[in-house]
Amino acid sequence: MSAAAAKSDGTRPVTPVSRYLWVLAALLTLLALTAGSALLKLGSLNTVLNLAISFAKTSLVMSIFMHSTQGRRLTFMVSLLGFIWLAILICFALSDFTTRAVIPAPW
Amino acid sequence: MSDFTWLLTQASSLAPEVDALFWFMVVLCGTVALGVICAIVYFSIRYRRGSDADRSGEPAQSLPVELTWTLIPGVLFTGVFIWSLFLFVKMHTPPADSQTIYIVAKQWMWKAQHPGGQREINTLHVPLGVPIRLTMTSQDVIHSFYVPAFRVKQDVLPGRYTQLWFMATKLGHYELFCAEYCGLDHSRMGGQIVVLRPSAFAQWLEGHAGPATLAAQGAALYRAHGCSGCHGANASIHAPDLNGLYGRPVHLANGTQVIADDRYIRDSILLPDQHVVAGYQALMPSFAGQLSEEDLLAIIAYLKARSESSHEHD
Amino acid sequence: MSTIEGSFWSHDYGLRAWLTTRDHKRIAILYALGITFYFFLGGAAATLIRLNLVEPTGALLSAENYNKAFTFHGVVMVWFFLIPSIPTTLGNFLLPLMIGARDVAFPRLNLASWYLYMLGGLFAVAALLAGGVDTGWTFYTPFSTMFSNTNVYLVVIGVFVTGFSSILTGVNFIVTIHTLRMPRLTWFRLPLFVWCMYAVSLVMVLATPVLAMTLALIALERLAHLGIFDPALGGDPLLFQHLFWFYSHPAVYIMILPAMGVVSEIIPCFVRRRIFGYRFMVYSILAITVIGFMVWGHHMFVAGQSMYASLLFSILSFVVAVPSAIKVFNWTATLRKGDISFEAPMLYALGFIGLFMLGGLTGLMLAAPALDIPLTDTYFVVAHFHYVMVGGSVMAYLGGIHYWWPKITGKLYSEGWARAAAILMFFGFNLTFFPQYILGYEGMPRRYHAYLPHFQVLNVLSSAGASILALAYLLPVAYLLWSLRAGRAAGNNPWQARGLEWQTTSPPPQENFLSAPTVGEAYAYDEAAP
Amino acid sequence: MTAATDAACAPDADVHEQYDDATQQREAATLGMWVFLSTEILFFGVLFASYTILRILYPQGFAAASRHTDMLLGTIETAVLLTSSSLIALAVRAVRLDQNRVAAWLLAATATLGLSFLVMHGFEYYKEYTEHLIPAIDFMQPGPHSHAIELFFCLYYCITGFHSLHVAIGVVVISALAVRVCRGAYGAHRYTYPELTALYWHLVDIVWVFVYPLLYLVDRSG
Ligand code: HEA
Ligand code: HEA
Ligand code: HEC
Ligand code: CUA
Ligand SMILES: [Cu+2]
Repeated sequence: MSAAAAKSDGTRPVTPVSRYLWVLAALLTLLALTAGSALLKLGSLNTVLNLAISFAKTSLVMSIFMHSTQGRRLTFMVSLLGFIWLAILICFALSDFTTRAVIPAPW
Repeated sequence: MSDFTWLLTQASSLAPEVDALFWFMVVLCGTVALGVICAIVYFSIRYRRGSDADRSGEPAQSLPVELTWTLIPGVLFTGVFIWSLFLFVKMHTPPADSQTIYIVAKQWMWKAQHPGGQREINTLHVPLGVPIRLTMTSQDVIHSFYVPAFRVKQDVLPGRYTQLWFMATKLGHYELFCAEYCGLDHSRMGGQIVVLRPSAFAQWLEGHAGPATLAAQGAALYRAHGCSGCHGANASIHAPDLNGLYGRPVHLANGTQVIADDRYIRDSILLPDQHVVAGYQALMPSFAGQLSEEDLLAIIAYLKARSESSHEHD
Repeated sequence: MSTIEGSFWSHDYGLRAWLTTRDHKRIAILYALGITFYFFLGGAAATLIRLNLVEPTGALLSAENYNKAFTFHGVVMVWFFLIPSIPTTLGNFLLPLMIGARDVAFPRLNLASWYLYMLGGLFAVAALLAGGVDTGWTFYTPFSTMFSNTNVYLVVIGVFVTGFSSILTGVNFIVTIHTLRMPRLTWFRLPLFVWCMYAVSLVMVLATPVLAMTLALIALERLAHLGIFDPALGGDPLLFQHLFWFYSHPAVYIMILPAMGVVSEIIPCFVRRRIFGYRFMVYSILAITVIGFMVWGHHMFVAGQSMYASLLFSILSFVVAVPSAIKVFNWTATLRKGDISFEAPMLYALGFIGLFMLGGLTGLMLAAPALDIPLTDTYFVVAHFHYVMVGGSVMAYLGGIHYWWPKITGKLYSEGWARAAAILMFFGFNLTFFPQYILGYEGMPRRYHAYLPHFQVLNVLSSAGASILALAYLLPVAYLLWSLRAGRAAGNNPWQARGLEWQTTSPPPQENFLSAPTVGEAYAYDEAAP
Repeated sequence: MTAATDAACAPDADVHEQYDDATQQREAATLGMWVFLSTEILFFGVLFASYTILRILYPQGFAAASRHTDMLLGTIETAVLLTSSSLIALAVRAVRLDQNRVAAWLLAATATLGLSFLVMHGFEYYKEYTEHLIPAIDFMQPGPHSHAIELFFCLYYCITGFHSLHVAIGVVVISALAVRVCRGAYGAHRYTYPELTALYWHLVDIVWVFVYPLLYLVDRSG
C-alpha cells in the first residue's frame, strides 16, 4: 500500500435515494428563486443574488452529487482549485479595468 | 545626436530622476551579485575536493539564517518599490500647466497636431523647459511612443487615448522610436523630437501655422456634423451644454461620476450610450466611422478651448 | 552492448514498439528527440536574427522575413522547446524512478501527450512552410486578429494542441506524485526535483487552459470578427493582454522551476552535502507557484493599464522575487564546508546560479515600473529573458542531461569535452547577451529589423557571441552521441549520488526496479550509501 | 509494492501494473478527473472573465442584450440539466448496488435530458437567427447599444457553444455507458468509470448554473 492511500480503502457508503431527491428539490427551488428574483427590480443586488444562488447550487452539486466533501481532503481541495484560480484571474484583471478612469493621483 | 555615448543623454526633467533609480538598482544588484559570486568562488576554492579545509559542524539548516535572507531582500525590495512608486506616479501625472499636443499613430508613421493647427509627420517640435502633455491614439494597431533621451514611453492604442508627459531640458534633436511591434515597418517607424528655445519654438509655430487652429478646425467640424444643432443654446433637443465641460466632473445616469477628459469626450462622441449624462435621454447618435481620429482630436481641442474661455469668464 | 541488455532500451525492438510504448522512460526518449529538433530549429531562426543584425540596415533579411524569424524563434523556443524540455524528458524519465514507482499514473495518457506535442509541432512547422507568421510570440491584438495576413491560424492551432499536451502531462504528474510514492516516502523526503515537478504541473494545469481558450478566441476573431479584443468593435486589446500574460507569466515559472529542481539535485551530489535549508527550498517553490500567478501585469506597465493596477502588480513582482532569492542563497550556502568536485554537471549548475541571478536581478529592475517605462520593449528585456531562459533554464537542462546521461544510457561521455563545452557556453552566452543589456539601456527597441548605426558595435559583439554559443551547443550533440558508441560503461551510480533513481541499474530495466529500493531522507550525503 | 490485499478490491487483472491495488488505482483516476475538471473551469473561465470585463464596460448594452435571450427556455434548460445531474448521481448509486438495469435506465434518461437540452438550444439559436442576433452570420440590431449587444452575443455563442459541445460529448459518452452498464460491465466493485463520467456531467451542470443568470437574467426587471 502506498503512503498516500494508506488510510482507508476509499469506498464511501452509498448515499440514500431520498438525499438525492431532496437535493434535486432544493436545486429546483433555488432555480425558481433566481428566476423569480430576476423579475424584481433590485438593481445591482439582482446580480449579487443570482450569483449567490449559483454558488449555493454549486456547493450542493459538488458536495452531495460529486461527494467532494466526503472523500479525501485532497479531493475537496482540488475541487476548489479551479474556482480560486478563476477568482485570481478575474479580480486582478478587474483591478485594472475598475481603476482606469480615476486620473489624478492624490499627491 | 547619433554618436554613441556610454551614458545616455539626459534631455528631460524626468531623465535624471529615472537614472538615479536605475543606477541605484545597478549598484544594489551589482553588489548582491558580486557578493554571491565571490562567495561561490571562495567556497569553490576553499572546499574543493582534496583541500584540507575544516568541514566539521555545519548544519544543513538554520532558521535564523533563512529568515535573514528572506527579510533583508524583503526590506530592500520594499524600499525600491516605494521609491519607484513615487517616481512612477510622477511620470504618470502631467503638471497642471502642461501644454497639450496631439499624436495620432498609424502603420508606420507618427502624426502630430499642435493646438495652433500646425501638423507634422515623424518629427515633433517642442519648446525647452515647458511641460508637454501628449494625448495619443492610434488608427490601427498598438504602437508605442518612445524617446530614450527623455526616458518616456507609452503605448498608443486604437480606440482609446493614452497620455504621456515630459519637459525637455536640453536643446537638440532626439530619437523617437516606435517600441511596440506593429507589423512590417515597425523598425522604421521612428522620427525626431526637436527641442527649441521657446522663442525659436514660437517662431517655428508661426512659420508652420496652418489655415486654422486646431480648435477652429474643431469648431468647423462641430458645425458641419450638426453637434451645434443639439448642443447649441436654442436647440429643440434636450442635450447638455458643452461650455466648460472639459475637465469638469460629470454625473452619469448610472450614478457614477467621471471627469470629462479627452477619453470621456471621445467615448461620448463614438459610444454615446456608454455613459449617459444624468438627467438626459440617450438620444445622441454615434459618430463612429464619420469622424477620423484627427477630427476627434480637433473637436476635443475645440471643446477644451471653449472651456478655457468660459473658465476665464467665471 | 552489454549494459543495454535487460534494460528498457532492449525490452522490445522496432519502430512500432517505440511508437506504441507506454513506458515512461521510452516516452521521455521520444520527447527528447522532438525537443532537440525544435531547439535547433529555433536556434536556426536565432542564427538568422543575429546574422541579420550584424549590419544596421539589416541587409540579410527583408523586414517581413525578419519579423517572421523572431516570431518563429520565440514560438518554437517557448512552446516547443523550453516549456516541455525538462518536464517531459528528465521529468518523465526520473519522476517515477525518484518516487520508486513502476510508471506514471496514466501511461497511455502520457503517450497521448507526446502525440499531441508532435502534432502541435507539425502545425508550427506547417506554418513555417506555408510562409511563416509575423505576430511576435505574444500575438498582440488587434495586429494578430485584424492586420496580420500570415498563417496565424496554423500557429495558433499548433500552440493550442501543444497546450493540451502540457495539461495532460501536468495532470499525470500531479496524480503520480500523490498516489504512487513508495511507502515511507513522505512529502518532506522527496527530492526537490520532484517538488519542482509537482509545482510545475500545477502551473501547467491551472494556466494552460487560459492560453488555449484565449488563442481559440484569437482564431475566432480572425474567422468571424467577433471583436472581443478589437477596439473598433468595442472590445479591448488589453483584455487580450491580461489573458495572455495570465498564462505567460506563470509559464516563465514553468520554464525555471524544473531548472531549479535539476540544480538542486546536482549541487548536493558534487558538494557531498545535504542541501541547505531543504524546507525553505520547498516553501519557496510553493510560494513561486502561487504568487507567480498574481504578477502578470508587470508586462503591461506602459500598455495603458491603470496606474493602480501597475503598482499592485509591481509590488507582487518584488514579493515573488524573494523566494528566488532564498533559493540562490541556499544553493550558495550548500557549497560551504562541502567537498566540491567540478564535473561537467556541476559546472553547468554553477553557471546556472550566476546567470539566473543576473537575469533575475534585471527582472527586478523591470519590476519597478518607473524603470520599466524606459526599458520595456528594448533589448534590456531581451537580455533579461535570455539570461533567465537560456542562461538559466537551458544551462540547467544541459546540466541535467549530463548528470543523468549515465543513468539513462548506461554510458559515460568524455568529461574533458563536456567541461570544455560548458565553459565555452558560459563565455559565449555572456558575450551574446551582456551587450544587449547595454543596447537596451541605450534605447534600442526590440523586434527591430534595422537599427541606427551607433548601435552596431554592440550588435556585432552579440552576434559574435552567438556564433560561439552555436558551437558550444553543437559540441554536446557530438560527444554525447559518440558516447553511445564508444563510451565506457557507467555503472549504476557513477557520481555516488543519493536518490532512488541511482539504486537501480543503468540503464534501468523496463520495470524500473528489480528489487525495492531503500527509502531514506533526501540528499543523505552525510550517511553511507544504502 | 505489495500485491492487492483488500478483499473489496477487484481481481488483479483489472489493476494496471503501476498500481498496488484497485483502491489506489481508483483514487488515482478520481484525482486525475478532479484535476482535469479544474482545467475545465479555467477553460470556461476565460469566457467568464471576458464577460465580466465587457459587462463592466457596457452595463446597459449587456442588460439590453440579455433581454433578447429567451428566459423561459433558459429556465427550462437549467431545470433539465439539474434534473439530469441528479439522475446520473442516482445511476452511479444503482451501479454500486449492482442494480444494473435501473442504472442503465437512469443513464438513458440522463442522456435524453441532455439531448433535449441541445434541442432546446437549437430552437433558441434558430429564434435568434430570425431576430438577426447572430454575429458574423446575421446581426442587425438598430438602436443605441448595437455594439455592446453584438459583443454580448459573441460571448453568448462562445459560451453556450462551448458548453453545448460539452453536453454533446456527455450525451454520447453517457449513452455508450448506459449500454455497457446494461450488459453488466460494471458493478459494486467496479464503478470508477461511471463515477468519473458522472463527475464530468456534474461539472457541465455547474457551468450552466453560472451561465444561466449571467446570460439570461441580466436586468430582466428593467
Ligand atoms: C525563465 C523565465 C523567466 C523568469 C524566471 C523570469 C523572472 C522574473 N522576471 Fe521576467 N521575463 C521573461 C522570463 C522570465 N522572467 C520573459 C520571457 C519576458 C519577456 C516576454 C516578452 O515580452 O516577450 C520577461 C519580462 C519581464 C518583465 C516585463 C518587461 C517588459 O516587457 O517591460 C518583467 C517586469 O517586471 C519581469 C520581471 C521578472 C521578475 C521580477 C522575475 C523574478 O522571478 C526574478 C527573481 C530572481 C532574482 C531576483 C534573482 C535572485 C535574487 C537574489 C540574488 C536576491 C538578492 C537581491 C537583492 C537583495 C537586491 N520579466
Ligand atoms: C527558450 C527560449 C529561447 C532560447 C533558447 C533562445 C536562444 C537564443 N535567442 Fe532568443 N528569444 C526568445 C527565446 C529564446 N531564445 C524569445 C521568447 C524571444 C522573443 C520573440 C519575440 O519577440 O516575439 C527571443 C528573441 C530573440 C532576439 C530578439 C529579436 C528581436 O527582438 O528583434 C534575439 C536577438 O539577438 C535572440 C537571440 C537568441 C540567440 C542568439 C539564442 C541562442 O542561445 C541560440 C543558440 C543556438 C543555436 C545558434 C543553435 C545552434 C545550431 C545551429 C547553428 C545549427 C543551425 C542550423 C542551420 C542554420 C541550418 N532571441
Ligand atoms: C441628436 C442630438 C445630438 C447630436 C447631433 C449630438 N449630440 Fe452630443 N449629446 C446629445 C444628448 C441628448 C446628450 C446627453 C446624453 C448622453 O450623454 O448620451 C449628449 C451628450 C454629449 C456629450 C457629453 C456631455 C456631458 O455633459 O458630459 C458630449 C461631449 C457630446 N454630446 C458631444 C457631441 C458632439 C461633439 C457632437 C457632434 C459631433 C454631438 N454631441 C452631437 C445629443 C446630441
Ligand atoms: Cu508602430 Cu511599432
Ligand atoms: Cu513576467
